[in-house]
Amino acid sequence: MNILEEGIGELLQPPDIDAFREWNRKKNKSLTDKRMTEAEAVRRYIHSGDYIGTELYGSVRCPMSIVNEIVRQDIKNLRVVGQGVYETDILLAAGLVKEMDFTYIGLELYGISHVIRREIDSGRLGKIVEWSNGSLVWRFKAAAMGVPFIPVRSMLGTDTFKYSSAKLVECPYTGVPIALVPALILDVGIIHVHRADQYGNCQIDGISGFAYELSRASKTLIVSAEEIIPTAEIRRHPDRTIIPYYLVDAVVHAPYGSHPGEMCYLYERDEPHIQHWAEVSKTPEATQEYLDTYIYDIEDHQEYLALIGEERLKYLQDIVPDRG
Amino acid sequence: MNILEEGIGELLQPPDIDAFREWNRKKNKSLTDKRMTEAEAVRRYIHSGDYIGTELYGSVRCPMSIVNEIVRQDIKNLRVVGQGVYETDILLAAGLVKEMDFTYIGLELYGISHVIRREIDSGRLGKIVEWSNGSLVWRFKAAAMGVPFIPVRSMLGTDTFKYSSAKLVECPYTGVPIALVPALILDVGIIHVHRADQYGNCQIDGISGFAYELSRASKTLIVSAEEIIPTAEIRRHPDRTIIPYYLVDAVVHAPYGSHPGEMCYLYERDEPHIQHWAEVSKTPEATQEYLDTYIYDIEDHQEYLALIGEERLKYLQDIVPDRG
Amino acid sequence: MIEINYNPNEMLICTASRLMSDNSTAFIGTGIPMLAASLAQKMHAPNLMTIFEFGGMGAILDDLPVAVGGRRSFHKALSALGILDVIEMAGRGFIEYGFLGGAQIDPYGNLNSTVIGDFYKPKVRLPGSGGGNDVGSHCWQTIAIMRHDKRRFIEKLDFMTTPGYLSGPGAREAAGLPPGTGPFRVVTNLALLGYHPESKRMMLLATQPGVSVEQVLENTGFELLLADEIIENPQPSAQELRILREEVDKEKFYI
Amino acid sequence: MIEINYNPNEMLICTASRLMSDNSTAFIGTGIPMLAASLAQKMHAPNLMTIFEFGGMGAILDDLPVAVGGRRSFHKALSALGILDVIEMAGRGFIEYGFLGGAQIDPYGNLNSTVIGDFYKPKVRLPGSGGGNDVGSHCWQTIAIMRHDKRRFIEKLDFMTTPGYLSGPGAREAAGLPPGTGPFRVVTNLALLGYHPESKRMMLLATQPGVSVEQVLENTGFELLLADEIIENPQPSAQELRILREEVDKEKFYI
Repeated sequence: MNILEEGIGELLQPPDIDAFREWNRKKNKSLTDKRMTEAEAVRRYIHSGDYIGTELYGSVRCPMSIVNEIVRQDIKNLRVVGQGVYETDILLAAGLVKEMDFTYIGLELYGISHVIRREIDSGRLGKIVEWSNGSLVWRFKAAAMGVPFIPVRSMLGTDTFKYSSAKLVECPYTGVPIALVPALILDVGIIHVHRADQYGNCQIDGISGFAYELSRASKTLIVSAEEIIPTAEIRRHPDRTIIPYYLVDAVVHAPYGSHPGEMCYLYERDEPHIQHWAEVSKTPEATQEYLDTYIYDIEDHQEYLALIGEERLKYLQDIVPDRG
Repeated sequence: MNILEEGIGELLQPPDIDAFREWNRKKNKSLTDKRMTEAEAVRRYIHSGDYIGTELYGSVRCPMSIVNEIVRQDIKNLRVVGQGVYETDILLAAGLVKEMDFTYIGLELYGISHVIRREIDSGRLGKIVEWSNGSLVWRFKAAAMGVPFIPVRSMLGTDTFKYSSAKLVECPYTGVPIALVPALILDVGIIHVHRADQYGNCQIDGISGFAYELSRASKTLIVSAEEIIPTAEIRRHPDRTIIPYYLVDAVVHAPYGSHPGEMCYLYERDEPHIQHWAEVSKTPEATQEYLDTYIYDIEDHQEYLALIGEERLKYLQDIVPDRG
Repeated sequence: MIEINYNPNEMLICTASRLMSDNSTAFIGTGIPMLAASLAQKMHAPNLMTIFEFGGMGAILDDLPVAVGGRRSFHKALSALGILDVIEMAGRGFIEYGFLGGAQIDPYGNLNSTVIGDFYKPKVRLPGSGGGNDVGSHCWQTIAIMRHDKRRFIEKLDFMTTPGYLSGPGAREAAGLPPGTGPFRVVTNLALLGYHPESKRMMLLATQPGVSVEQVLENTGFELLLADEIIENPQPSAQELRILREEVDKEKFYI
Repeated sequence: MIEINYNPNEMLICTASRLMSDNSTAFIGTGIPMLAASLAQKMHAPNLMTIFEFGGMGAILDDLPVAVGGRRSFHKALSALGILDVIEMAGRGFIEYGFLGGAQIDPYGNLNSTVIGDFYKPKVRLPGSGGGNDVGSHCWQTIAIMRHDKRRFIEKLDFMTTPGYLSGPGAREAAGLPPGTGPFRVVTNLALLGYHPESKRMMLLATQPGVSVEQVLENTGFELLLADEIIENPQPSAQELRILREEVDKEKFYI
C-alpha cells in the first residue's frame, strides 16, 4: 500500500489481530459465575504496564469503583486510552499513567485538567499520541471487526494527524487521499453498566457511548454493574444484551458505581462533588488530601458509599426526572 | 495504494461518498408526517433501473407488502443487492431484476431458487457479481461510515473474490494481504419493522440483521411497520430507535407485512405458504398463476390479507410461544 | 445386541452432533447443523453456544430452527443483535466451529455452493456463499456436512466459494486468511473424514456403520488418504434416536 | 428605547442561538452551544435537531445539558445510540452545523484545543480534540464560539487540532476532506465573523452592540477582512434574556 504520509506518533499498542484472535480463542466460553469484588477483579486482571481503557462519556456511566480500586492497589506504569474526564484525572493524579493515546482529558464545563500538566512536567506521563474521538472509536471498531486498520476521513490535514500514528493513502476506488488508523486492542477494558447477570451478559439504558466497540476491542473485560439480574431475565430480552458474557472476565456488583458521575434513569451527577474535585485538583496538596479521603483511607466501595452518605445518594436518585 | 490483485466483477454501484453526502445534505430533516400507502411509496420512490435492497434475514421481517407492490407496478430493470429468500425470488419471478450483487438466493430448507436459473437463461438477469454476507454488510457499513471502502478478511483466496469487485492490498501496518471492499450505496432500501412513528423513527424487536447498516447505506428508505406508534412513545425509549426519522422517506402501515415470513414475537412463518411457493416456482406456468393470485389480481395489501384470511393470520399469531 | 433401525440421514446428524462439544462456540448453518446442534444440547452439550448468522447467540433450541434468522434461532438466547456482531465475533477469533454445507468439495476441503458448470452459463445456479465464505475464512475449525458421492467429492471445483486449505499447506496464510484456521472434519452419510496434518489433504478417519472403506473410496472423486487406523463410527444410540425423532424434529421438517 | 442590561456572555449566547435554524441538524459541544441550542428551541427553532456526541439525537432540552453524554443530552430524544452512530451520521453528510470551541483560531478558521507552546513541553496542556476534529472534518458548516482577544485570534496556531480551511482555498479538498465543508461563522463577545468566499480568510460581518470595528481589529492578532457592509447585531431581546435566565440556565451553571 502506497503511503503518502505518516503520523510521527508512536504506535503504543500494535494492531496484532492474529495474536488477539489466539487470545480470544483461549477465553472461557462456558457459563461461569464471574462475580467478584473490585479488589479481586483488579488484582487478578490489571497489572503494571497494562494498556487500559475506561468506557464512559463525560462524567456518565464511569466505572469509578474500579478506577478507585486501581488507585488503591497502586498499579503503576499504566498505558491509557484517553477519552476521559474525572476518572482519568484520578488515575493521573495518583501518578499511575505512563503513556496515553489521547483525545480529550478535561473536566467538561469546569475546563482543563490541572493534574495532567503536573504529570507531564514531572516526566511520569512520558508519551502522548494524538487522536480524535471518532478516530478512537473507529480504532476500537477495527479491532472489533478483526482487521488491522480502518479508513477514516478525520484528522486529515491537521497536526492531530501529524502527532498520531495514522497513515495517509490514496483510496484505490476514488483516488482521494484518506487516513488509515490502526486497530486498537486493549489489554483491559473497564465498563460500568446498568445490569449484568453473573456470567457477564450486560444491559445498558440510554446512550451507549463507546460500550459496544470498546468491549469488543478488549482482551480482558471488567464489568461493574448497578444491579445483578438473573440470566432468565437476560434470555427474555436478548436484544438488550449489548455486551455478551463471552467478552467478560469479571462482574463486580457496584451500586452507585459511577458516583460522582451520573447513571441515566437511576441517579444524577453529584455536581458539588465534581466541582470540589475541579477545585482541589489545582494543587498537589489538596489533590493528595482528596485521594486520601476518598480512596487511600477507604477499604472498598461500600465504605466509599458510606462516606458519601445515604442521604446524599438518596437525593441523587430522587432528582431523576421522569422519562417523559 | 498498491493493488496486488483485483476481482473481475463489475462495480454495479460506485462508492461515490461525496455524492452520497450531497444527497443526504438535501434530505428533509424536519419532523414531517411520512405515512403513505404502499402504492404511493413505490410510485414516488422506486423507478426503473434503481439499485435497491430489501432488508431481511431468511423469511423473517421481509418487507413483503412493498415487494408485492413493486411487482404490481411492474418496475423493471432493477438492480438488486441479493441476500434474499422468498422476496427476491418474487422479484426475479416477475422478471424485474437486471443485475445483482449476489451473496445468497435460495429457499432455505427448501433448497435452491428455481426462478433464478430461468432468469439467467432468459438473459434478463444479465450481470451477477459475487460477495459473501459478511462482505455485503461491511460494504453497507463503509457507506454508513461515509468512507469509500473497508478492509475485510473474507473472500481471500477464493473465486468469490475473483468474481467480486474487491481489491487485494498489503496491510500497511502488518504487511499481510487483506481485501478491500467498496462502500455500497443503495438508491432505495426497504425495511419492515415492528413499530414506527409517523416521522419514521423505528423500533425492531429481536435480532436486527442488516437493519442498522442497510438503513444508513440507503439514499432513499421505505419503511413498513406492523404498528404506528405515537412519537411520545419513541421519546420515552430513544435507545430502541435503531432507525431514526431522518433516514426515512416513507412510512407504510403494514400489519402482517412480512407474511408469509415471520415477525418475531408477533406471528410465525406460514410454512405451507412458503412450501407452496417452493413447489409452484418450479414451472413458469404455476409461477405465473401464483403471481396472478397473490399479487397482480389483488388491489393492495389489505386485499392480500383478506385473501390469506383472518383465521389463518390469527393462527399464525396464536402459535407464537412465550418469551421464556 | 439389539438391532436399531435408522436412516443414513439420522446417522449423519448423530455424527455431526457428537462433534459439538459442550461450552464451545459453534456457527450453525441451515439444515443438518441445526438438527445436530439441537441434539447435542439435549444429549451431551447443554451449554453448546450456538451462533446463528443474523444475530442469535446462545439460544436454547427448544424448537428446531428452520431459518438462520427465525425466532427459534434466538429463543431464550443470551444475545440477539445483528449480522455484523456475528461476523465480527468470528473475525476476532471467538467462534471455534463452523458448520457448513456445499454442493462440491475438493481434497483440500474447499467448497462450492455457487454454480455447477460455467459461471456465466451455469448448468445449475446454486444459492451462493451467503455466510459460507465468512465462516470458512474466520472460524477456527470448519466442519463440512455433505452427501457422499463422486459428483460432490471432486478433484477440481467448478467454483471455489468457500476457502478450505486452498491449494495446500501454507496457502491460507499466504492468501491473508487468519493463521491456524481451516477445515477440520467432513461428515457424510458414508464416513467421517479429516485432513492430513502436513499435506492438508482429505483423509478417511472412520466409516459409518456398515459402510466399507472401499465404498467410501468408490464414492470419492479424488485420491483419499487413509488414517493409520480407520474405525467404524458407533451406531446412533436408542437415546439419540428417540431425542432426535421425538424432541428435536418433532414437527418432521427434516426426518 | 428601553435600556436592557445584559452581559457579554449573554450577548454571545444570543448571537450563537440566532444562527441555529429550525429543522436543521446541529452538533452541540459542551458549554455555550448547549445554552444557545436550548434558547433556540425555546425561541425560534422548536425542531432544532440537536446532536450530542455520545449518541443523543433530537432531545428536548427541558433541562440544560451540562455534559455531552449526560441524560439531559438525550432527554425525550428521538434516538440514543452510541458515539459511532453520531460520528457516522456526520460522515455521511447529515449534520449541517457543528458548533465548536477552541483556545486559538487562525485566519482560515483552523482551531487549536491541544497545547499552548511546544507539543512536548507545553505551557498549557489543553483538553485535546475530543470530537472537535471529527466535527470540523465532517459537518457541512462549522461555527466557532470564542472569546475575542489577540492571544486567541492569531496568525499561526501552536497546534492545529481541528481543520478550518487549512492553508486556504482548495486545501481541504486536497487533504481529502469532504468537498463543500468548512468554517462558516465565528461568534465572539465582540463580533460575528465569516469567511471570504474566494480567499477563505476570516472576515468581519457584524459587531456586537456597542463594539466598534476598531475594537474588533485591535483584539485580532491577524489581518481581518471587512465585509462591504458591517452591521451591528441587535441586542438581546427582553424575551431572549428572560428565557435564557429563567428557563435555559435556571440552575445558573453558566450565567
